Amino acid sequence: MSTPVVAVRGASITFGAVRALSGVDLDIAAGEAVGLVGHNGAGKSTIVNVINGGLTPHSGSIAYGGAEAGLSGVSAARSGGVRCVFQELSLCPNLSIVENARLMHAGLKGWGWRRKALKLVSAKLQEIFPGNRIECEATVGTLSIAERQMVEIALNFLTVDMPPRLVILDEPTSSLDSALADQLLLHVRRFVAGGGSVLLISHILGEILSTSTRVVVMKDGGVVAARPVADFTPKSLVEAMGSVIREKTQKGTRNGLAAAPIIIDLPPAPAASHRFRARKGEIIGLAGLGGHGQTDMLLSLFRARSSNWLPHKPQDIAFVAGDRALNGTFPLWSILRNLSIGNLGALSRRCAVEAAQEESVGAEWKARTAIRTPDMNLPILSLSGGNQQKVLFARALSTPAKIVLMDDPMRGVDIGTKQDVYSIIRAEAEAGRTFIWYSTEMDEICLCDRVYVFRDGSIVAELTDDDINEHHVLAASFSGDAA
Amino acid sequence: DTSGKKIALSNNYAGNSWRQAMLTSWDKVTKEAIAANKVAAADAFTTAENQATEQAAQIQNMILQGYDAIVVNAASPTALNGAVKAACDAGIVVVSFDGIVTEPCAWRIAVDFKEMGRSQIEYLSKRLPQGGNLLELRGLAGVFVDDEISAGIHAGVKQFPQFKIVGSVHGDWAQDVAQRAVAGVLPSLPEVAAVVTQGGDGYGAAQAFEAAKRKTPIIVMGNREDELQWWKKQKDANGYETMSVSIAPGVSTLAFWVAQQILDGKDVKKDLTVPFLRIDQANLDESLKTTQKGGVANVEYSQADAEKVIAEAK
Amino acid sequence: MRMRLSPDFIRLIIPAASLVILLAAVFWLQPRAMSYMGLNLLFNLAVPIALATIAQMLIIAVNDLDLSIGTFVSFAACVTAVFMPTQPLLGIVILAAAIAAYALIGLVIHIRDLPSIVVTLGMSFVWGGLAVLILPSPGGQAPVWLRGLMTASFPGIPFAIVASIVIGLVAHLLVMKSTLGVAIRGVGGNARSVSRAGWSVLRIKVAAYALSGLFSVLAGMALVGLTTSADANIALRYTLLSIAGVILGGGDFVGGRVSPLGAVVGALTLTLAGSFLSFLRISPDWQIGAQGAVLIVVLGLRLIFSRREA
Amino acid sequence: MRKLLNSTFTRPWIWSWLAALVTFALTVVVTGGAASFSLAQATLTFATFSLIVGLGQMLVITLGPGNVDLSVPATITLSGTLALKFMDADPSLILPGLFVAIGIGIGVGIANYALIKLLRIPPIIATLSMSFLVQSLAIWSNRGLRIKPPEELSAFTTGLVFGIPNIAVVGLLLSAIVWWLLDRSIYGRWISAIGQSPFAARMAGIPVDGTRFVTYLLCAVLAALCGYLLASFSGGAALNMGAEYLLMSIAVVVIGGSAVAGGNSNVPGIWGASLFMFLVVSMLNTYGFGAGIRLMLTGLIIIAVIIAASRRVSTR
Ligand SMILES: Nc1ncnc2c1ncn2[C@@H]1O[C@H](COP(=O)(O)OP(=O)(O)OP(=O)(O)O)[C@@H](O)[C@H]1O
Ligand SMILES: Nc1ncnc2c1ncn2[C@@H]1O[C@H](COP(=O)(O)OP(=O)(O)OP(=O)(O)O)[C@@H](O)[C@H]1O
Ligand SMILES: [Mg+2]
Ligand SMILES: [Mg+2]
Repeated sequence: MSTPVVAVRGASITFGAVRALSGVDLDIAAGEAVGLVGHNGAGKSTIVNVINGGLTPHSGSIAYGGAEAGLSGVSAARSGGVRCVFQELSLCPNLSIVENARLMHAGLKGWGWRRKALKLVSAKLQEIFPGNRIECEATVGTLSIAERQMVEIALNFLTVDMPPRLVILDEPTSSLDSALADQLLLHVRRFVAGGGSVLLISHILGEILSTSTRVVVMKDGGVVAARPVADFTPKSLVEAMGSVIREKTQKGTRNGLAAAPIIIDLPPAPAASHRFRARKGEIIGLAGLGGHGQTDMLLSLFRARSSNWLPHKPQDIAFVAGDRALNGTFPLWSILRNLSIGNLGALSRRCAVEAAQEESVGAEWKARTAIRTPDMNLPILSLSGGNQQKVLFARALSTPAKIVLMDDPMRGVDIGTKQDVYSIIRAEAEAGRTFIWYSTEMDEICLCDRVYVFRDGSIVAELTDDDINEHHVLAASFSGDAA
Repeated sequence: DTSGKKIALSNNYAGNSWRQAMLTSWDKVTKEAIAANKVAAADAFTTAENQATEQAAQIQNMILQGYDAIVVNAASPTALNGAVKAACDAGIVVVSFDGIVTEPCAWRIAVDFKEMGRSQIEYLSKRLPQGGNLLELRGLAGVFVDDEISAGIHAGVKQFPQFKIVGSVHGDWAQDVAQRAVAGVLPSLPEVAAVVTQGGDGYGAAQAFEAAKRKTPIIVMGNREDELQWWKKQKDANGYETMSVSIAPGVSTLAFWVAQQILDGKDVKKDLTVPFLRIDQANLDESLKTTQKGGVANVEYSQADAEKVIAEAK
Repeated sequence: MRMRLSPDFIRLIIPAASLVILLAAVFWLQPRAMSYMGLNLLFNLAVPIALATIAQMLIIAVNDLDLSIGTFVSFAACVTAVFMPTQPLLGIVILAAAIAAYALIGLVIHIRDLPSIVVTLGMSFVWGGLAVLILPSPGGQAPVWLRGLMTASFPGIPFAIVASIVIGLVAHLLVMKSTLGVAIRGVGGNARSVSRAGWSVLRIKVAAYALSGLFSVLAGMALVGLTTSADANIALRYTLLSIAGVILGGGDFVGGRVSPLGAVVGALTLTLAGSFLSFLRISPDWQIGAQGAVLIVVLGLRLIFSRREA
Repeated sequence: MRKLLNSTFTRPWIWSWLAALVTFALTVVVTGGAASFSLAQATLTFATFSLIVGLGQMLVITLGPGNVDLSVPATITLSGTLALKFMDADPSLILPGLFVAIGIGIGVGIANYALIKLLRIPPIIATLSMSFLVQSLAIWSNRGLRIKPPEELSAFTTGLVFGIPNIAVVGLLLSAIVWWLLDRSIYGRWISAIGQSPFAARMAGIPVDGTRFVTYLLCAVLAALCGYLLASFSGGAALNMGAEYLLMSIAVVVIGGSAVAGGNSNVPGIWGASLFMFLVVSMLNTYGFGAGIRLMLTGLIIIAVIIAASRRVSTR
């Protein structure tokens, strides 16, 4: 076998008290698609940062196959042909797609680089995501999250003066709907067949098993298994990750829902035929392709029911953000403060926050959602992406809100935790809370009592009970009528 | 005959009582002049902030507005020269006063600021023949008036070497800034025999001395009513003696009449001087009577005064 | 499908519309302004402001804010007026050193991760002090060539307009078209991704500060060319004017969203607003307030065009 | 012990206090120990005025990038002018006069936020425009005439209790209130959250507009209060009495260690910075430097303090 594209030897990294990586070895050869899985906080993004040159391991070494000698850090990785799509979006929102391409590819220079970049990027976008309607002169900030993710992926697969040798995809599908995700995975397979390598990180095991040639499982900062994909079944993969697979949460028929009082009732949008209704204790799914108005609907529901001027008590509605960095976390604060901000009213007496009460509520939710941290007073940014998401979850559930809006909240949450959260949601719904849940994952849509399918900003179908399945949802999102 | 002529006042600062008095005097005197059909218009303009660049733009606008004469109290003696030159080139008479401009085509009604500084020391030399320590209270750094008065004070100290300046602070011509600056240095100063000022900051200095429980020195005042009041109170209580000197805000009206005379075709020398307004122990009570409460001691000028000043300069 | 105007277009249309409206108002109040000389008198003092606004915009583009531009322009003006006519070489050396100092400030701010507001606030004292040291009382003189340049007359178009267009275009090429410009705005938009792409954010920031220093120096020189001399406080107001110009021109304080053409138009608008008021002949008591009112109205105009955000 | 020391030195406010102490010591070296008491008194007095406006400015700055209130100087002037004009040296009107001042603060705060919210003008420009209007109002209302404060009020503002200036006691009281607001109350959490991400704050259920409105209101009221006290202290209002406090109010906030990017602020730092800003000028005056050198040194010292303060904080 030729020299690996990248070879990590005994890499260790600690952040204060957290040991994020402990002596990890990882080789990636040309023509290999390595699937990397592990629970939230296992160290996946950290190893990505090490390979990408952004983090220098405190001990251990890293070598790139084709890199020029004498370079280090990011430039060594880049000259070795390593490209990386990060877990959190990392384009410059104020620049156009073409300008982002210029920043990412030093080779795009000289007169006419704009035209050259335009041609390259739109070709690549069409290649990976055929049929997309992204304009390459558009400013990135005007794109939806899914579109940004698509652009970032395309930019990383771009060949300017050197083809990429290893493309790292850190949860690339988390904000793509399933159709786009399939297109991406197809491209990954093509790319790998052509001799490139990919490091794919995902919490959706189907993607890992269908796309990778080899699977590496991480747990608590170390590699616990690394075998060809054929050696794994979904069950054994989950077991390797350390989670015990549970019974798939069953919907079960819930009696009496039809009689529960209606608490939201919105007239249909001008072009649509369906009213939006929500009953007490119901779990309502918002489905459809990404970016077709589900998030807008959640935002307007929230805005209509919460005041921007007066503190409202008791709080009636809560929101769980999907786009953490944009509308979720408060980066300067500790985990605890990020959690308690949603429900300060209940934690305080005479407008003053009671520290002891805050602590105890924090501890309770740390346990309930299994937030992996030694100390709730650490900064929120010290948490891995998935664990930050759990904090947002806990923030909403710890309020007495009767309606909880969820904007694709399970993005990047590992399977074990997902199962926990699903059962919490069920229990809370039984107790009378209403959940309105936008999700890009079909499994989650199937957990709902009722589903509205969105297309072009309005509701085009309503599904109930046994009608809720992948087939119907897809049919409605493409053709606009429920089968 | 100037009854059809329009005169504009270009002012760069309205943020203190002196400038307010200046504007009020202008308003009063020019209104009468318009009523008497001496000129057609006499508009006053003030910039939003005390900046030469803004005033230059203001003067350029006046050129466009077709004024026949522009009377300016300039933010800087030199920074307006470009705009003033443009005005002269457009055939406009430019008369500067208080803050004068150096552009040769303009007229200047100057106050001898140097002498204003020097005379303070001269006065002190009579009061304190044996000399003593002085605290100098300056204005805004980098401004022409500040430099001139300070130069005069230093010249005075050279002339009367029994005085020694032991401290010098900038009060930015603002009461509270002066008070703060004096309070800050006072602890480090030896016995101070007198405070020389640039006008209007005396009351602040007096308060700082009082707050620090130091013996009140001879503080040269600047014709503000509150200063004069304080002085009078001290005088009545313990015979406190000092003097007060400043330029009269009404000098704007003199400039107005001079501009009118030039428009009338009179031959006027480019450089005129006005005396500063000085108040002494003897005329304190009288001055207080004529000074508006909270205002500044003032003199307004008539056409005849202007003719006299012009004739004297010949 | 709702209409999608490009954000860059919206950014420019608002200041441009304000400028046109104000200009129409000025012409209506004072038809004499509608002439070659009139336009020159209306706009020539906007030239240094436009340069200072570009300087501020470069700093804002990297998410910083420069509170020292006013004193720095004053300092540059003092150096120009004092040294340029007699010892041009020394003058150039001092100005070059000042630009280097600006670059150094950028360096320190980035390396120590300092808030730019505080550092530049401190620097504003330093520049002010240096200006007072060089020119304790107003004076100095514009070099002949500079005076000649600033009062040059072109056939047909007033100099002030030509200069503004040139400044706008040069800045546009530099900031919107060049690679360095892309990198500078990229740092404002997402510094982390720029550094992940293998760029040195440090170098980009230093370049932005140095360029800003250069434009400020040009502003100081242009100012001296117009006023024929300098004083230590001559341009203090440029700090706020330049910030207002950038915002008026459609820039944002954070996120690297700036528009050089808009900034120049913003500077012209601000200058014109002052003239508009003198033509209105408001009572002196309210002239200051009216400046505020005009600012409010002009900025309020943005609302009409940018209803989409929310 | 070491740990304690370490944790003290990571406090953002420690540096402004250190700087204040060092400048104090350097000044006293020249003046001799005897003067230190009166210097301390003067420092406390004058620092309090910067402190009071600084507290308000800090709340606004905490709201995040771009939030700053430039109308502070004009508000100081207007409230000083109108309150003194209203009282017209009549001691029975001292309290109503205070209410007049506070009322002016409320008015300016409402107007500021109306511009920011209704016309969506960026706060810096909105408050700047407003300051022009307010300043005009001050000029128009009494044309810069100096009216004396009531005797009793003037005596109170210049007086001492147990050797401590009354003004400083008022400042202490106000800073205790602001400290409680920031550190203990829900409101403090809210402004900090808004400062970090207004959108996230909105989605966490915080009444963002209400909170921002109250903050601008508080800032204007504190400025108005400062104007009332300052005018009474210095024997009358002047049209330029607020000018000093534009840069000063921002400087004390940032030197005091509050994050300019918003979201993080602290009260002790403002005290340290206010003391320091007064002492620096006194020190340089005491050493007898010329204006140019003095300005330069002031700037360099500010930068030095900031650099020193930055060393430890950024280890996260
Ligand atoms: N900057 C940081 N400071 C402190 N701790 C950190 C930092 N970055 C990561 N960590 C910690 O390192 C561990 C590994 O984090 P990492 O982001 O690699 O997890 P991950 O496997 O990518 O998880 P996820 O699936 O949730 O994205 C976590 O415990 C996290 O809390
Ligand atoms: N800030 C300033 N900028 C420029 N010139 C000023 C300023 N303040 C005062 N002057 C000018 O300085 C000279 C002396 O003014 P003076 O000091 O007597 O006014 P003032 O003391 O500031 O008034 P007040 O005591 O009411 O505040 C006058 O020519 C005045 O116009
Ligand atoms: Mg991760
Ligand atoms: Mg004064």
